[in-house]
Amino acid sequence: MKTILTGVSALALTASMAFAQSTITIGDQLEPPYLDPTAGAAGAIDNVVYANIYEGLTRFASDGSIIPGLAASWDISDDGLTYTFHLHDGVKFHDGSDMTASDVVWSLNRARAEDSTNAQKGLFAGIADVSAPDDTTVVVTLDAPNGGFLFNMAWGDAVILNEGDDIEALKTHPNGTGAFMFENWVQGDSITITRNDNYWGTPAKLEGATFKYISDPTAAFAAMMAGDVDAFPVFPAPENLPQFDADPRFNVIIGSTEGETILSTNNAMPPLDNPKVREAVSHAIDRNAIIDGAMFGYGTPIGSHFAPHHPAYIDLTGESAYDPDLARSLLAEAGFPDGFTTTLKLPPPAYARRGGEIIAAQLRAVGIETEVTNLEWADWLEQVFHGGDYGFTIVSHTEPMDFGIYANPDYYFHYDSPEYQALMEKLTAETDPAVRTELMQDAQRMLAADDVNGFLFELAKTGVANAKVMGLWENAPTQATDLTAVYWAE
Amino acid sequence: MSILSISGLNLTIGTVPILRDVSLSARAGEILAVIGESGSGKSMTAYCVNQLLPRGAVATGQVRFDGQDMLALDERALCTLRGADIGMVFQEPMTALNPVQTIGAQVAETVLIHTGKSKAEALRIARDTLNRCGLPAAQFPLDKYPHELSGGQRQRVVIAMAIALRPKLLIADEPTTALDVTTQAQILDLLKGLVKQDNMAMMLISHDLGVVADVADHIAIMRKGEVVESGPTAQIFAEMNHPYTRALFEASNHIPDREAPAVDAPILSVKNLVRDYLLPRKSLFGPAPKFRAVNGVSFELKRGESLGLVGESGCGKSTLTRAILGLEAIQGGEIVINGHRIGAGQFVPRELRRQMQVVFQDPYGSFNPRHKVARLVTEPFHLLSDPPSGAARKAAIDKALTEVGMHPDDADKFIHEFSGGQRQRIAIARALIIEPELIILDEAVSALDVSIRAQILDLLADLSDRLNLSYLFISHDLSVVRAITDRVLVMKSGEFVEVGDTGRVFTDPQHPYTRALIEAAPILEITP
Amino acid sequence: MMRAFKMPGFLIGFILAGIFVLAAAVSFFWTPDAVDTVDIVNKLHVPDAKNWFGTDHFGRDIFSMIMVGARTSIAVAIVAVGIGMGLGVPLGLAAAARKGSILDEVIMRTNDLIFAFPALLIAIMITAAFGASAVNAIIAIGIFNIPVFARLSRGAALSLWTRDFVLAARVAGKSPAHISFEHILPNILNLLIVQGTIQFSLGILAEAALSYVGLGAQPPTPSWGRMLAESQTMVSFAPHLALFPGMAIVLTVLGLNLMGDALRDLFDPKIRRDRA
Amino acid sequence: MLIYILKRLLSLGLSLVAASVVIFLAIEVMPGDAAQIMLGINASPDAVEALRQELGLNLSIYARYLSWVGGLLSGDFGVSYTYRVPVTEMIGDRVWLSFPMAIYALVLSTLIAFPIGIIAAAKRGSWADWLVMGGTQLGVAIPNFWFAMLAVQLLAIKYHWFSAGGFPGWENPFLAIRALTLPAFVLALPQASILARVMRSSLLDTLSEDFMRTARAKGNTRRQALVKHALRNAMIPVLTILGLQFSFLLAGAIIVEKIFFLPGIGSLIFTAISQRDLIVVESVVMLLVFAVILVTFVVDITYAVVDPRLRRKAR
Repeated sequence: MKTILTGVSALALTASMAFAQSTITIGDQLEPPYLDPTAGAAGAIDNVVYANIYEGLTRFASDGSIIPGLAASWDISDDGLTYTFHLHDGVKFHDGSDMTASDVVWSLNRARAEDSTNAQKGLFAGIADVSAPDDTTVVVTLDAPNGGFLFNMAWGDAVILNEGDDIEALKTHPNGTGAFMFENWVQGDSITITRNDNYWGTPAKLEGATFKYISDPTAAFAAMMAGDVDAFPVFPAPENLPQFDADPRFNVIIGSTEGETILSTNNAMPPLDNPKVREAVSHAIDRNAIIDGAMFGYGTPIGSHFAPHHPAYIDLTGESAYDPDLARSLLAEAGFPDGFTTTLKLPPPAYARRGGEIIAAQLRAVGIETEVTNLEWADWLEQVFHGGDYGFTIVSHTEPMDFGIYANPDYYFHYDSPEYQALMEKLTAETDPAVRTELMQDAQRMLAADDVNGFLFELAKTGVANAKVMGLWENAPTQATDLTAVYWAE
Repeated sequence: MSILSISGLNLTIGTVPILRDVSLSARAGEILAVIGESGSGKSMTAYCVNQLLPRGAVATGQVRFDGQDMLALDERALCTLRGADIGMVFQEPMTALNPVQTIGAQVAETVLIHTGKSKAEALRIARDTLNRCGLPAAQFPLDKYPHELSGGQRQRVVIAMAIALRPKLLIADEPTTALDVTTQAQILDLLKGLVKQDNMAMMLISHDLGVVADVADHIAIMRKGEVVESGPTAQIFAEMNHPYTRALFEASNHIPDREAPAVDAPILSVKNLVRDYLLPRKSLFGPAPKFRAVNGVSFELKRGESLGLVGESGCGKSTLTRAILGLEAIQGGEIVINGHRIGAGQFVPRELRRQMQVVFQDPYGSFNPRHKVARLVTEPFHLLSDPPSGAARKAAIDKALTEVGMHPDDADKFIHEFSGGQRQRIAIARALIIEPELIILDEAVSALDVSIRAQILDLLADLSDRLNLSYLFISHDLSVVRAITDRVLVMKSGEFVEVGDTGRVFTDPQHPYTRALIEAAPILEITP
Repeated sequence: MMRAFKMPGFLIGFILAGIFVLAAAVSFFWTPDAVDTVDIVNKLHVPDAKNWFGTDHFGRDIFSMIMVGARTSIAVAIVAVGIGMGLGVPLGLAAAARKGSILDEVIMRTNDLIFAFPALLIAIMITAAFGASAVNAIIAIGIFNIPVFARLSRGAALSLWTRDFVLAARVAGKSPAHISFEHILPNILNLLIVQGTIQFSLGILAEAALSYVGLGAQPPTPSWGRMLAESQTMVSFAPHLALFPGMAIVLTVLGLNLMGDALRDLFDPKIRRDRA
Repeated sequence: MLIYILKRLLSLGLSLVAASVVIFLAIEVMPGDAAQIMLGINASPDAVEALRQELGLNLSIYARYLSWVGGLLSGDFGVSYTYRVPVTEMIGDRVWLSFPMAIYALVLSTLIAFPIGIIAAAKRGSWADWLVMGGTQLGVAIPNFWFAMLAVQLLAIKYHWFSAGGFPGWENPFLAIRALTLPAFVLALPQASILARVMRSSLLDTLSEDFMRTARAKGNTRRQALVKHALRNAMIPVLTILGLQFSFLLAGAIIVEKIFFLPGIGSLIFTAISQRDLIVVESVVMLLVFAVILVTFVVDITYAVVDPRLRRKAR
């Protein structure tokens, strides 16, 4: 018995030592439902596959800029309608088949097809035609000039799949071109990927990685502390970060995300359809208290729907400074001297639940009573996002440059402004970067002036990692856990 | 020579004195009967001998068994005596055996504990002992479980466990009280025989003077923790020095004074009555089998008459009673009450029910403990369409309570404030309150001590004379039936085997079963 | 009833449970501090003279929140027991009165069916289906009290139905329903009180568990279970956040169980006989 | 005996049918749309509709029930709406965590409860009895999630005696057992307390039975009588509780698995409910109910083994 015991523990020891050097365990809160990023928008899919397994024509760099992906370079016609992509040579899918221009044509056509289940069909809406003159050239023709086209092609929803693959099978066994290959998935627990030794580009430094799904923040804390998880790129409990910071075993990585956290307001529901009331609400909110109370200080105040780290950002927080007295008088002006009652429906994340309680208290202070309801994502989607049955809700909009949603009057804010819609059309057609910046700044001002939503803060990327793990993204320009450059120190 | 001698024994449990200065002795080959009513301390005296006393019990004095002072022995020494030298038989054979072990294992256990014999040898001894106790191997193999045996058979197993190692002393604590009269006689015979064969001493504890009269060599009479009189049986019966002994004796032979019944038209007549029960299904499908509890019986009860219904447990007498009371529908025949006919499938209507009332056996279980006496005795008013209220109700309660010898003030008390005898009086008051013509007495005095029983019987006789009541008197106890009834029905297996005037049936029984019953019944017939 | 107070178990239990009932009652008109205002500046204070149990992550006074939380727990548990008793007892009595009938069979089989479902699971499903709220928590907990009381009252009633005093009432022509309420119910009341106390404490535990997983009372209503859930990530640096609500649950449940046990001893004739 | 078993089997079958209807109806009531959740908040409506078609969510309730039950009977639990893998496969992985954990907890609970329950009964009124009664009273009163929180904080994070959660799989049984020890203990504690109390009171009841006096009169010492005669008779109520506890342990696993982030049935049902993966919820609840009904059945049969009186009734 004794020999067996020592034998097993020795085995375990060597196994764990081998593990520690060349593989990594990444913690994440939400498990993806499946692994095809072109069939659903769940950010959790991109957290695993983006840049690791699947690649698109272009891709995001860690600073949010657009860099070449599978396309080594591209030419844009003068009218801005034709994009010619030159693909890398010798790119192979994980199953060994070659990645050619026809795969790109097939992938883009599939995404924009009538029956496509791509969650971001809008990204492909302006494409008139896709063709492949030869194996390494793809020509995309647009209906109208689109300044954001290269940006669109960098999204996880625009990655290139192998033509003819069984789409059903891809959901559980992805077949991409990336530096890592899918290995195993224990649903509800973890996903394992291994290095692709036939990768066309710079090979990954790690031999493999495991994504471990821990939804409970306490469990996440315990798992980090116990060393079961090496890194938690988005750690769910900001209150624990000081402890990690104080511990030399860990690095706390604070960066920016594309997540504008807003008090979404139902612009169609009285009395919130009254701009005065919305203005009162925005002055009733103390952003700093929310960032401090809900996020323990992590987050940047925003005054409109725009990421502060973007060059076109302008700080409009002064427009809606915390001023409860002003809020009360605005309410009185709007005809609600005694305030009113509405609903506040909160999805599961801590920023929403905690922020919601704080906002409820702040609104109560100026006379607005809110009935708080905590919802699961499912109910939130049903009641708030689709049903439009809400007064307020809090949610972080994590898609990059997603201010376009305000141009859709059917979107759950029910913000219907012809001026804003015209502005967006102009922006889409514009390709000159300087003019685009100006237009984007106009958009920010317009949203702030209309007080469409209560603009709270830009979600911080609060990551924790073992102090020896190097090369993780600091910021999150898109939802991704790019492991291609990650390695263990010494 | 005395195997057991107790002298100056005192016992307290907590702070309550149970026994005072008890002295007794028992000799080999002889039976010492200890007699007393409930609470007299007779059982505790027995438990002092083998030291199986309840928690908190402290015994002082002397208990000498076979030369040893039992009170001074430690637990280990006591364990070697118990079962080997002192056997014990208990009152309740239904619960005295471990339900999950076979009878063979339980008898053999006595042997295994005290001897170094092998299991096979122990089982052989168990077999022999069971044979001696009247449980032959053919019908009663060792692997039977207790629940497969009747009460009398189980008591034989208990006896076998007690005598397997031929102890010097056998303590039998009310060994026959829970048994039918015919079984009782057989068990007493068995015990008596075993005492002689093995030259044991036996301490027989009983509340019934009649039971022990035939078998006991010595008698000790206890009352309130003291021995009031003791001596050889014949001498006790001849002298009866102590007034309590005399009272006990008289009470158990008590015949109340009754006037001759005014024979009249029948108040109740039953013709070919049939009662069936459904039994649990034997197969998954198909009809459930039936058990015929009452099989076509007929009788008449005349106004002012007292009719006895005698039979052993399971003979169908309770079922018959329930049918007459209208609690269950009958399957055949008819019941005629005061000229109203009730046939199969019909229930007895309200107007007829009020002419009959019932008194049950258990004075403790027949009252809702949450209600006061006034509410309890007026319950039958529910049968009246216009029940008295206010002063009239009060008057009715007073009258009923006074009739049964209680005080009107008792109406405001709860039932737990009364003794068993008093409760039975209240039960009779409840039956009387709507002035019925017929009272069914279902073992109404069986649970009472003899002295109390005599008082209740007097009360019943007096009431029937004054109020011209008719009684249907149901009992397993022949002496009671003989004392108070004019005619008697003997029931066996759902049928009447003999019907006749009480005097005639007892002196000249026709049916063999009646004869067996009467012979088995312990009757004190020693004249003072 | 006064005899109960002579039993140490009952006395301790009564004091423990009493403290929390009192706290709940007092909280209706007074708490040391408001529980629905947020004061981020004063968050996570350790216990001191001003905030006896410290403050939580929103700067609210934990002592006050426990007082108001007692209200939630007690209200949920009482109503849930009420549902269980109100429906379970009549069903059990009816089943006993008609023993062996179709009604009896249906009632008892339904009970068995409910028992076959792990209780917490169903509570989670109910609240998932109808939304998380105190009312739905009450219903979920209440449903599981029904078979408990139905079984208990049926069993106790069955043994009472064989008693002579019930027979006497039948001879007096009373209907089964009449007998059930006049004779059976008062005599099983003791049992119901004992079981009620125990179900009450189980109700408090269940409410805490549901609130803990976020399916109980919704904010801003304070609830012990939710206080624990919210404090979870902070236990490592602010243990008082988890300590006090947890203790509140343990002590209340302990108090009720002690009372229940003492009452059972008091009412159980078997044990009483031992004492006599 | 055979008819007894057949009867029990028949009622087992009826219970399962009734349970399946109840579960199906209860779950169909749940609001939320699996297709929408799968595609996320920015998905286009026609994409959602396409997926609904694909998942068969557009069929009538009646048709869905029949196809679900039909599948159950043939061992095919359907395909998870969210994960697109067979439910059987998902459950299959997790059963190997949840059931061993429940059994581990049951064993722990029994190992703790039997000795202390027996000692408390045998030494009634002694300090040991008081200690057991007080301790178990506390054990019942402590909410297991609170206990788990404190235990993780102290034993896992501070002292590293146990793992704070997670499950390494059964490849290395020692690590697996180590990972399950704390959760199983947390699960077992209240159950052990209840069991010990039942054991004690059942033994006390049995000790006051007449046949115990008979056993003592035969010359058994107190201890012999307890071991040879009381224990087996006292087991019947204990068995009942043990059977009931299995269902508590399975349900309790929902919370414990959440705290210790164990990939078991409990955490599966939690995520499935929040994802509206109805087919998984239905199947898992059905499985749990089936397990409970089956355990009840086994307990019923065990009664007959323990108690010969039931054997006769059975016949």
